[in-house]
Amino acid sequence: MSNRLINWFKYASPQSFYPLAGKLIPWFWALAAVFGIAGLYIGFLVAPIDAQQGEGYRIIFLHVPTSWMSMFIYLVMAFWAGLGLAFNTRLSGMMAQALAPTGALMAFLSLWTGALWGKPMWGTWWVWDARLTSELILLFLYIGFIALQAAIDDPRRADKAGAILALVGVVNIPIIYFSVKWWNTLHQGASVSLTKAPSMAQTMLWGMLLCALACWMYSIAVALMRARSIMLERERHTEWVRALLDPQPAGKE
Amino acid sequence: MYWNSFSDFIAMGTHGPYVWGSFGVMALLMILEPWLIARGRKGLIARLKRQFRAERAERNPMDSRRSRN
Amino acid sequence: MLTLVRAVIGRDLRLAMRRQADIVSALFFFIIVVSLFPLGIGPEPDLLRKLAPGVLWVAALLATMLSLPRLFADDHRDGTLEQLALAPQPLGLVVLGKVLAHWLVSGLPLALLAPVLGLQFDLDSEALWVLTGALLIGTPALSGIGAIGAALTLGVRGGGVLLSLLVLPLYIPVLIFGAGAVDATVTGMGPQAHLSLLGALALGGLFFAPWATAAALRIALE
Amino acid sequence: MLTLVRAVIGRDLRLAMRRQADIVSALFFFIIVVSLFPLGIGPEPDLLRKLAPGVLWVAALLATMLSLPRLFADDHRDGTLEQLALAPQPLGLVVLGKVLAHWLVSGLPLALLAPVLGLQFDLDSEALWVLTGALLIGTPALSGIGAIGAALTLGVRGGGVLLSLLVLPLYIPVLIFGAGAVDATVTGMGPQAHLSLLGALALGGLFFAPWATAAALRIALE
Amino acid sequence: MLEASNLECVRGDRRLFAGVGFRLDGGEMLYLQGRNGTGKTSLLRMLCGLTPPAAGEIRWRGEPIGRLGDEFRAELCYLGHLNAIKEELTPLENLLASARLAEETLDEDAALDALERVGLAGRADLACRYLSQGQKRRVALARLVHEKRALWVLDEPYVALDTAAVDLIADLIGAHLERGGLAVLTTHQTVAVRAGAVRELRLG
Amino acid sequence: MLEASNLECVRGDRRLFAGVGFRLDGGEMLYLQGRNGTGKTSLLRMLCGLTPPAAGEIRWRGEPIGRLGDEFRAELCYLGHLNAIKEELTPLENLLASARLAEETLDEDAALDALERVGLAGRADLACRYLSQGQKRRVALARLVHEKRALWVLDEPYVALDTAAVDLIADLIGAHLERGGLAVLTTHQTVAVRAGAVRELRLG
Ligand code: HEM
Ligand SMILES: Nc1ncnc2c1ncn2[C@@H]1O[C@H](COP(=O)(O)OP(=O)(O)OP(=O)(O)O)[C@@H](O)[C@H]1O
Ligand SMILES: Nc1ncnc2c1ncn2[C@@H]1O[C@H](COP(=O)(O)OP(=O)(O)OP(=O)(O)O)[C@@H](O)[C@H]1O
Ligand SMILES: [Mg+2]
Ligand SMILES: [Mg+2]
Repeated sequence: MSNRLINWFKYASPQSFYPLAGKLIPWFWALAAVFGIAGLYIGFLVAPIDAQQGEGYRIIFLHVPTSWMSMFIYLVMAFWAGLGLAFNTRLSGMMAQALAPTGALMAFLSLWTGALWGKPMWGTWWVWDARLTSELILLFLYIGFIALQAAIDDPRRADKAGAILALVGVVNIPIIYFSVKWWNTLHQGASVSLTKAPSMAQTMLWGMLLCALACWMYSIAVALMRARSIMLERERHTEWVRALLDPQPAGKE
Repeated sequence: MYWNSFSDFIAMGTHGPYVWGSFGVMALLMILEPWLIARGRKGLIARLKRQFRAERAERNPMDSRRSRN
Repeated sequence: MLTLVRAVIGRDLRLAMRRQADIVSALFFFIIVVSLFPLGIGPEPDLLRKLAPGVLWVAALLATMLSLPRLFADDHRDGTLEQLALAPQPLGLVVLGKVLAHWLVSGLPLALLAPVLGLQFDLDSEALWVLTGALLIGTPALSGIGAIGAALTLGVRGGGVLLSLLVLPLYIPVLIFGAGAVDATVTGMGPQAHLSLLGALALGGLFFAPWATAAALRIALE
Repeated sequence: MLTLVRAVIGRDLRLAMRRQADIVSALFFFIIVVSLFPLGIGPEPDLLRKLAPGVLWVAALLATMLSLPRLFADDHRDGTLEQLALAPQPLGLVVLGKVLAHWLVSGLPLALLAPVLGLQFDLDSEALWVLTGALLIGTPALSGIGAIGAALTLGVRGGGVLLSLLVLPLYIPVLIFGAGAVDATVTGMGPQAHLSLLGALALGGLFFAPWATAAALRIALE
Repeated sequence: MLEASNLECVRGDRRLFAGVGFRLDGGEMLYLQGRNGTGKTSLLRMLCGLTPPAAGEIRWRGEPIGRLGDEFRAELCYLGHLNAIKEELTPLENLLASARLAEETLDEDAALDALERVGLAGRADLACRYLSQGQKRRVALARLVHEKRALWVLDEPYVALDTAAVDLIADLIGAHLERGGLAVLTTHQTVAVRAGAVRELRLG
Repeated sequence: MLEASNLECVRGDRRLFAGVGFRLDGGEMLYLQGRNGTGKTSLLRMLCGLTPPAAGEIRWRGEPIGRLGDEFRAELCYLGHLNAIKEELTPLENLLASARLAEETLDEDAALDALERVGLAGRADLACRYLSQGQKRRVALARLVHEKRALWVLDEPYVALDTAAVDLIADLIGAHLERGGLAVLTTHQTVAVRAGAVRELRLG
């Protein structure tokens, strides 16, 4: 057990995490591409038309994964932030900072695809129902987090302040998720369209799951890329960054 | 394969603009984001290398003279 | 411990009295925002009655929020905050005192003024009671949540507007339940459910917010 | 003379860029306030469409107003204002520069963002155009009038809220004509009359406000 | 009593100082010197526990101050660049309020007496906003008159004071040291303090 | 050149001084002394035309300054208690911005040179918020390096500066006086300025 702990702490230092992340990124890209292509193939080319919603329903393959990711990334971000606050590890702040823009992107895409779906389905781009609204709030929370971190120049202070905000904002996630249950709203609850036409459910489900996996892999890859940049920037005074970028004539890479 | 023709596929019933609007924007942003990060990273590395080189040049000719403000 | 909280409240109230303009102005801001709407929207009474709970609550939110930036900024600028952080008592209690004082000079007067403004929108007496009650229960939560935002943006340039960005999303549940309570009364359903949710928010806010705020303040002073 | 105005604008824009958070946050404040109303009022699209012009204009007013206290306060606190008042150029021109810079970072982005928010309220495209136009014409007046208020409340404790008290009543004509222009479009009458009144207000504001403001600043420095 | 070892301070990209250490006992004063920007203020804030040091440790009566927490703060009196007075309140109210927030007992007579000592007798009831720069500083320093806590940390206390007031403050510090207190002080003015032992530490 | 006669200053209920007068010519310095709160700052602000005197008159080259207005201000350089620098901008930007606002020509090289003179060479690109108290004051004083206006009014310029910086500023003032300029100065520190004639005026 102590062995595992040591390993964990080893990779919790930016110095060893940096090359590890570098090695992992291409794999995640590859997985994202594979899942994405498979999911889109099923979703756009194989799955038949939905009897009620027409072809427009194909947006589901984009909308649902981004919606899920936007909530999930927030949880992960808050987790890292809390870890940083509790144990003062350098890596956690960087990870939280790296995740936020991707989360904001996902929240934005969820809103965008949702709006483009809503126009043909409900006849309007936007309604003020609980789920849509709470997703909007989620976007605001992301942006608030990013703005707060950007406004504080000392990275350590920025990390801690951001962490407090992220933890306070976590209460919003259950609200989004359960909003459909708690309030009777226009937005459909889980599985409504799935039970309507069970024959089709299998292909649809598969397409959606694959797309969700693709989004997941994409998010990890992008977050790792961003984290690597942040690491270099923040650790630019340490020896390992210097050795990496400015190898001494005598030594090797 | 579900579709009869390519133009059917593009038209998506009557919902083409909506489907392709969301797909396009999503694809665009998902390409833009890593591209921006990669570009920023390149700039950062170049800047740091320049800085390190400058510091080394400043330090090497007379190592003992190095001082800090 | 209680004496400390009382000392903080006492000092803040005295400062507020010394610049009464503040309290009065927050109230007038409330009044003006509420009165702007009929001007922007037009005078149909039916429409206005529907709007009333929403407009009053939004105005209360904004009025509370406007007074937030100064919750800690003055103490920060003149060095008092350092002294408080160096005092041997837990900073959370000091914050609790400041939050309560803030509520006394912002939330409480708003709640007491609201029924008068509600009359302008033609609300009936039951709705007015519920409105006042909801404001009385909900505004402490606003002060508590606001304190976290104020502490996080302390010393950050452009803090005032950043603050509203951070705090308003967190205020939304209060707004929904608060306006919902009045709405439920108007439409004949009871307001109990909404009011008790509001109460839970307020209690949670008053218990947890001071500690989060204290942590944020220590970070700001580093 | 023009070089002075340009120098002031340049400096203020540079400061604004240095704290970009400010610009972005003012915009988000605008967005959030606009989004709060439907939350408080409920989601009926018909009702919302009627509210849209009023809500958008009130939100624009409030967003502009929030950024006003800092128009001169920073310069005052760190002594720059004394230096400007002692400069050999007319203070009115300096103020004009600051007002224009303020408009560039607050009014202009608001006007450009408004159509997007209008979409959420289901406005049609003509109404959206008029809304944008009205905001473009009206917001300079808001900056000009606001500058007078900011100067009058400078150094006065509790200035922030007092400021809104002074300024909001003066903003009401702008609000009425601005929201009226959009309303007139929605109901089929042309917006021209409203827009030209709005233009007159803006021109008046930009010509006279700087001098009133300069006088108020000199008093504040005494 | 107060011991610092191997302190390091990093600000942004700059390492201000490293390997700074000292030891201070009852009745002794540490006189911190150094050019502008060498990190005196930063060091003082570390000693108070406001900023964590990048490396090194600070101990009070043998215990790290981080662990002591409130116990340490109960013995500490810090006076920074900023005066920590409210411009709306009068000097009297300021003194009383700051005592009450520190949960000390200070009655009105004692407060008035302190104000008289620092030469503000006629100004006790005038809002601090109207005071001159030096008078504001005097209000802040009036806290020291009845201050009994063991460790005083003073950041440029003499700034903006006239010579009479400077002597007065030096006297107050001297008396504090004679009672067995400790003081850490920075200043760019050379002022003689009647003290047992003055240790000097020069940064930069 | 600068003449004041019979000046009176009233603040609230208090008459700070009355019947104050002096005359200052090119190359001369007025050294304003007095205890805290005797009205030195108030007098300086009167001389700049920021506060009108309760009685008496101030003349510049024979004309009342109120009538001269902008003409007088074009020859005046005032430096108050407050530094008049923006915390977000760097020292370099601060210097350039303040020159541009005064419609003076100051190119970047001259500004960098001025900053180097006041010992901020390594800090030209660091936002002023991070500077130490003394460094902020130095940024404010860097304006004086290339300042050619005739009348300098300086309110406690030496506050927060270390001794090296104090000497530097004294040198700058000396050079200004040798060029035939005028200076009015308050300070509680005794600093020797290399000047032709130093007139002293004691308030209170
Ligand atoms: C801007 C508008 C919209 C937003 C912000 C939004 C938000 C969300 C969120 C957050 C989820 C994930 C939560 C969950 O899985 O339970 C979700 C799922 C979903 N949304 Fe939307 N949505 C929007 C518009 C729409 C529209 C117009 C439709 C269809 C008419 C739609 C249909 C769905 C469906 C079918 C799911 C999957 C539910 C499930 O099976 O779990 N959404 N949406
Ligand atoms: N982010 C940063 N990057 C680089 N340098 C910084 C940063 N923040 C602060 N500094 C430097 O740290 C130092 C802080 O010094 P401090 O205020 O402790 O000085 P001091 O010794 O009290 O000076 P003074 O005598 O002027 O009061 C300054 O030199 C400042 O330039
Ligand atoms: N409203 C008022 N009522 C009574 N006295 C006042 C009022 N306003 C200001 N004063 C007094 O006027 C004086 C202002 O002094 P000023 O700032 O000019 O002093 P100074 O000589 O510059 O002092 P320092 O050396 O401390 O800077 C103070 O003594 C202050 O107490
Ligand atoms: Mg210092
Ligand atoms: Mg003075």
